[in-house]
Amino acid sequence: MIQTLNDASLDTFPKLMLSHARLRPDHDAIREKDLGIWQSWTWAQAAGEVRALACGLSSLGLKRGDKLAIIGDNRPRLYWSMTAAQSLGAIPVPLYQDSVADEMAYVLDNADIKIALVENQEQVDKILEVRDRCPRIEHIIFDESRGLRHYQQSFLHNFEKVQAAGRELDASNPDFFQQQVDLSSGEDTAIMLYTSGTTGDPKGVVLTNNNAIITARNGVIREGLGPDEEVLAYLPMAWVGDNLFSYAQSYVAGFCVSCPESGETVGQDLREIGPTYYFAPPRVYENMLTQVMIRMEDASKLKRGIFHYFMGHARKVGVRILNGETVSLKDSLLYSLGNLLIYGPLKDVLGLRRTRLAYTAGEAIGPEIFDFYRSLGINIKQLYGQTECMVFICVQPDGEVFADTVGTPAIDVEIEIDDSGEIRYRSPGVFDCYYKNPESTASTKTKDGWVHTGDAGYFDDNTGHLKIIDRAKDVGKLNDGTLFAPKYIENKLKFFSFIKEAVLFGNGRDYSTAFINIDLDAVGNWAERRNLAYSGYIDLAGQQDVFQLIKDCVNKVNQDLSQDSRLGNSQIHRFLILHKELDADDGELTRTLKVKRSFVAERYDTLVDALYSDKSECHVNTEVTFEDGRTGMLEADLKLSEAEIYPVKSITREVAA
Amino acid sequence: MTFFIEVVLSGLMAGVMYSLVALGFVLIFKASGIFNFAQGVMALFAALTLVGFMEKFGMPVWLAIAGTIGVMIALAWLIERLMLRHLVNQEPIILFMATIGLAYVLEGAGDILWGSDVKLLDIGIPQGASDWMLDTFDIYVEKLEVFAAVTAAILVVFLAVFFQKTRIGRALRAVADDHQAALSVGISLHTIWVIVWSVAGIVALVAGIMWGSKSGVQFSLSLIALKALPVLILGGFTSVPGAIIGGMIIGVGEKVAEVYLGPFVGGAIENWFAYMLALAFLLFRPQGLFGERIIERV
Amino acid sequence: MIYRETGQFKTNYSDDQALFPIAQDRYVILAVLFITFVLVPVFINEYWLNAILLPFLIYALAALGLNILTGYCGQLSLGTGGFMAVGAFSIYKLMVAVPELGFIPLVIISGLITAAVGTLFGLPSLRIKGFYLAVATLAAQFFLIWLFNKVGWFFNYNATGMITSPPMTLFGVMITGPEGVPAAKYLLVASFVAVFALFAKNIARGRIGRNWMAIRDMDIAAELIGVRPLLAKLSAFAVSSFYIGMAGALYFSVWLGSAEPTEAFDINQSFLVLFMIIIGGLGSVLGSLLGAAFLVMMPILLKNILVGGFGTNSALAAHIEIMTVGALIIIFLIVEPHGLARLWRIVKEKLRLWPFPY
Amino acid sequence: MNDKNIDDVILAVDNISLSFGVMKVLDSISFDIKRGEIRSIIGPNGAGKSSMLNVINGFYHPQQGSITFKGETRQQMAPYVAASHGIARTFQNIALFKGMSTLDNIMTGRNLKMKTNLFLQALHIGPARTEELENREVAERIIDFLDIQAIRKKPVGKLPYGLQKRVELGRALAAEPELLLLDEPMAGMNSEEKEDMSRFIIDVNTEFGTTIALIEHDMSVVMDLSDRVLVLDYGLQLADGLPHEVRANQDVIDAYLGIPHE
Repeated sequence: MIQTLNDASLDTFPKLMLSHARLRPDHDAIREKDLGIWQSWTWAQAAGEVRALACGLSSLGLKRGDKLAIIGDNRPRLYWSMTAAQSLGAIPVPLYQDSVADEMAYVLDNADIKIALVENQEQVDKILEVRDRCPRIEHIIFDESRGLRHYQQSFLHNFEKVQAAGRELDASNPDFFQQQVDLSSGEDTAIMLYTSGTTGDPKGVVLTNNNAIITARNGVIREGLGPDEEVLAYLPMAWVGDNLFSYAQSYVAGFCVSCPESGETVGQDLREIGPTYYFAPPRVYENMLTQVMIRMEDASKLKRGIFHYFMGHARKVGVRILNGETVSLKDSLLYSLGNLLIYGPLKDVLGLRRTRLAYTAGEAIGPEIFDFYRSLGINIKQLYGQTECMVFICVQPDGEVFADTVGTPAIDVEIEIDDSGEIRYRSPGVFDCYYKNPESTASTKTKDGWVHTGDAGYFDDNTGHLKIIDRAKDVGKLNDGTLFAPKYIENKLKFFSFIKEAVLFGNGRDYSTAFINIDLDAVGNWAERRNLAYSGYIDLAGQQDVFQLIKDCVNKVNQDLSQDSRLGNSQIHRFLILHKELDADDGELTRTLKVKRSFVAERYDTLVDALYSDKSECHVNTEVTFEDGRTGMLEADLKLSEAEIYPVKSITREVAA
Repeated sequence: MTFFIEVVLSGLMAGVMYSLVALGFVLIFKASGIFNFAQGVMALFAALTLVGFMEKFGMPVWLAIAGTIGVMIALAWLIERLMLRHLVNQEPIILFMATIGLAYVLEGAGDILWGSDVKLLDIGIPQGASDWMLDTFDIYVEKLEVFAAVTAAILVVFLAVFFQKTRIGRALRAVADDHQAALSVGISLHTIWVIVWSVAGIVALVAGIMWGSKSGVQFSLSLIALKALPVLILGGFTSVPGAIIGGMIIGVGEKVAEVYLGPFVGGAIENWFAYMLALAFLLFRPQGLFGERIIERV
Repeated sequence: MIYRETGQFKTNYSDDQALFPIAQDRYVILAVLFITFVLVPVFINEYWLNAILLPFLIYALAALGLNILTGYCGQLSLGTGGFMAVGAFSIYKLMVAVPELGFIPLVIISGLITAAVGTLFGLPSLRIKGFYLAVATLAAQFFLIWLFNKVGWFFNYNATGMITSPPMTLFGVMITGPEGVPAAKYLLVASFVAVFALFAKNIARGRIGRNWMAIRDMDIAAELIGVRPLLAKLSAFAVSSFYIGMAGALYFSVWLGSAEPTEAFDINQSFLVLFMIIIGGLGSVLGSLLGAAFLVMMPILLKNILVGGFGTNSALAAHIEIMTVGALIIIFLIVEPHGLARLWRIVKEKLRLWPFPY
Repeated sequence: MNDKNIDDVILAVDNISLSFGVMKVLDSISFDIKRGEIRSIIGPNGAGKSSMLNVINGFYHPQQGSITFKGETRQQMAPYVAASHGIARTFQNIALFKGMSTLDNIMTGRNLKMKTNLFLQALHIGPARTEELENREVAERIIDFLDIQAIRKKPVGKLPYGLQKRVELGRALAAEPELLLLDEPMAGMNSEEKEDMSRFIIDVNTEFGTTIALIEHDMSVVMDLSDRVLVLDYGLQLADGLPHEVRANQDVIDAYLGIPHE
């Protein structure tokens, strides 16, 4: 039992740290792979480091309410600096270490940073570069002195020196630290996290100790986490997720966090640590899976055979076994054999053998990716969260895990969906405000503490789980009033490896239609295996078999949609395969490769109109930009086609019947 | 005095015998960088085959010899096929080990084919003392040894010509330096190896005949290989003249030591004296008699 | 596949540099030790002892020695037989002269004497390399054997020129000669091998071992970073001969009981041991053991198949045997020139990465 | 580099001549290297650059002239003596210990800093053990410095060229040399790898204050890194001075344009 859990008096991170230092002084608090081994610090040691650093910072003039910028890879010293700042009632502001000087300049200035504590020369140089734009910065503290030997500036300080100064101050005034810690309470600001705003400048989300600690605690209680979890801290410290999983929850539950040696060794380090509690965004899981498949391709025929046989069996029963359902004796025996031969070793090599709980969030995850891990017996679950409430809004309960939902409300979280379909929530985690930005605060957070997520969604009838369908602003309506969530359907399409991009139309129309970009590699591969000759994208896209292949995908999506009473009517009636790949150079995609729907809509208005007519052919003539910057015209005759429409399974009707 | 000359002479003669075997080593080492430990056994095998042909099949000498040469060439071809081409680019020590394995195989094969009993080999090489020498200089010399010396001389001349003049010979020398060069001469490595091993086989046959006629064909014959090794370090692994001169030096040194030193240490020192001699020599000239000095670069 | 390494992380260097950093390996080793020192002694009998176990263990010890010189330090030696003889004759003289010292110390002293002799014959290695050196070591082989043959003092002037080990006991148990107790003999030799295998491993992974390998891999570079060729090579010769000397001592006193130099220690011994390390794997302690096991068992197997199986007459069988051994060696060198140890390493890697190929 | 204080002479080469048989490789060369500087030796192939380094660390023994290192003057010394006096080097063609891992290669570089004897090592106890662990940490600092953690336990034989060069530098650094001889550390590297290597060389020079003698073909690199440049051409001393002086020197230009020698 974790005493720290139900002790309300521990309402700040420094207090939590000190209590661990008392309760489990010799239990590892944090680790870092450095100089070839996992250098470890117990809670007692960590507390000592933090104490020295805090005193040192205050000797540099860091006071209550001041802001401390923290820039660098995940490292114990940087995590300590958060607690050190919090001990003084100052506010840590972690920044993305890979952002360029200009991006940093804005945050450093907007957050009124007084002291910046950074990892190495690289970061120091960035700050020096933009220092004139953030006049409030008084000191820069660096962890690694390498390359900084010849920097003469008096406001540059070596981490050890600061700690040394701190130890002196501490010696001369032993009560200072404790006094400072006692001054803060749950209502005080714990941390400021900047959301990388897709539109406009980033906003500083101000979170109080209560926000962070209560949310973290609820998470710990809900998943039954304990002080002996192993966690690998490898995601940016500036991201709220890392702050929750590698910091807040560690301080609440008292488990140890491990920092990898370097970017290129994360894989190896993951295997060595073998986290029991793991978070990764979908793309990480996706890459891992791709790696697995690629490596297996080079395996001997026999081995590959065994692998695919047992993976097949896992797909059949693995998920059910994980969900605790009963399967036939034969199946469960076969599964345990597979576990011996394939699943076990595979999980071990991936470093996930000990993983009791794995989260993913951020964007939709492909069902087959999701099921791959679950069928191996890794309990990976989706959650829905935001910086504005220290992550947790919804989490999938054990045994009720679906690829296309984000689960049920987390502890103490209230959720409602307004008539526009936007999700709103209220929870102890709800942020205090956006720093120095009252109007955004007001527009996001109501007086009585409800927060607009800006996401559209609804509770699924079958599962009772929340389903996120799209950004609220993108959700429209068909003429018959059904919700039209383009992104949601586009994602469903894109989960097919053959489909690279899809653009849905339908807002204010009678039915929805789709442009589709095939994935040249995947389809090309498929074509070669059928030895279909093709000369390039256009040719391939035009092939009858390919068209049929895509049509099947569309039909599957429709079938899937038909299961859904709300979105059932937005099944894709007509679609076409575009004659060119959507391209950022042509302005069809953003530089981050997101489709610019409106632009595409008007650029190809003839095609759109065609989709809403009964034409089965349409001539198109497009200007394109080639790699070398030249432009040229591209002509093609595109085939348009109806897709299967399935009867919508409607709850209401069933009730009526 | 005459006694001393006798000793020296017989030393020279014995030395020639060593040279004959050493020659085989050098040929192969030159052309393929292989330290062919089986050279001695090849001599035994050749002798056994020869005797076998003559006794079991009652062939005339010349035919038996021709036949044996044929066998040795076939053997060379087999060795290249089954062994060498699979060991290209291996560490020298691996190749060396392989030839020891080869030695075992040949030894076993020889015994199985021709039986392991001691056989007499007489192909009509004159035996006994050379009366002429005895009369004119009052020096005792074995006819056989003279014959051997002459044969060796002829063989060396033949080889020298072969190496200097013929295209293949030049190719072989090229291989010694590096394999690419050999290929540029336009002869495949495999062919070259077959040739070299055949030649080495024939040399082995000659050595076999000499030793066989001298002291019968038996397993111990294969041990003369060990006698030839000091000659090698003395003369250098890659030098034909080195092998000859080295052989002479070893032969003489050994006999002299045997006669004048032996009695004091209990005799039978020829087993190791040659080695000690070569070793002592080596300490002063690490690259051997005819090897040229190596400048190491980094 | 059997390996489960997730979560096996090291928080200090001594764990990270442990002999067997992976838990599963430690279990295997423990099992092996249990079998070696508990099970085998229970079921041991004369035939197994003299035909298989003793030769295997004793040659393993010799192979360890040669591997230190040739495998780790890269100095090819054909003098093993001679050095074993030194060990054998040393212990013979010692057992006669000072039996009261006790058997184990005597074995060690014999090793030390051999080490001295080995170092002496190692001197040429400072001037000459490769096969020149190999041939030079033959000098040791032939000279030493000749010495023990000719100089009566070594075999105490007995007529036959044979040496016969006087009865000796360890903790009151007879361990030499025919009336030696099998289990005792076995345990004694097994312990020697186990202990000195460990020592070899320790040296190999330490500074001296690294210097040896440096000399082997790139002697010039080694010298330029401060490795003294003299010390490195001579130390290799010394340690190597020490092992071989002890092997020789046990070979004569525990296994054979009596020996005649030209028979027991001839050049074929040198080759046999050399084969063991080549087939076992150069520069590998494990390889030395595997190689010894392989070359001790294979001929026995062959003989049993030929004589036992096909009833071939033993003379012919002997010929076929030597032929097959030769052939097998060649085949082996072609198939896996890096030896059994390398094979094992590959298998292990595969198991660690299973189901992935790399 | 101007802010670092280059003071006393650490190595003085006085009138060195070296020849193999008739071939004269170095002809009465004299120059000095000051403590803390980066000293480049340039010149066309066969100019005798590598031979010069080989003389400095005692691998070649010159027929004439003397070398003064840290005040001690001698005509020749055994390589391991040079090493023990604090001269380390890397090689033009990588000379790593192929059979060993990156870590072991670097640990071998620690050889001179390790003392314990055979017996303790065999037992792997006490001093031998602690010595091993302490030096492991030093080696790890170098691995960290050169950013080669990912290949720590890989056998060097299989590593890509650029990394091997890095490991070799690491092995040299492990000896904590006072004078570091680098023989074409960037030969055959792409511009990115050259960039890194230059970075490391500068860091070694500034962080550890190691004096560096550098042979390099890439002029831009030489000009950026060097404090002073010595130019050799067919064993003769063509020029010696600051980078810009050397660049301006007519003989040098001729030599590089391949004007025939009389």
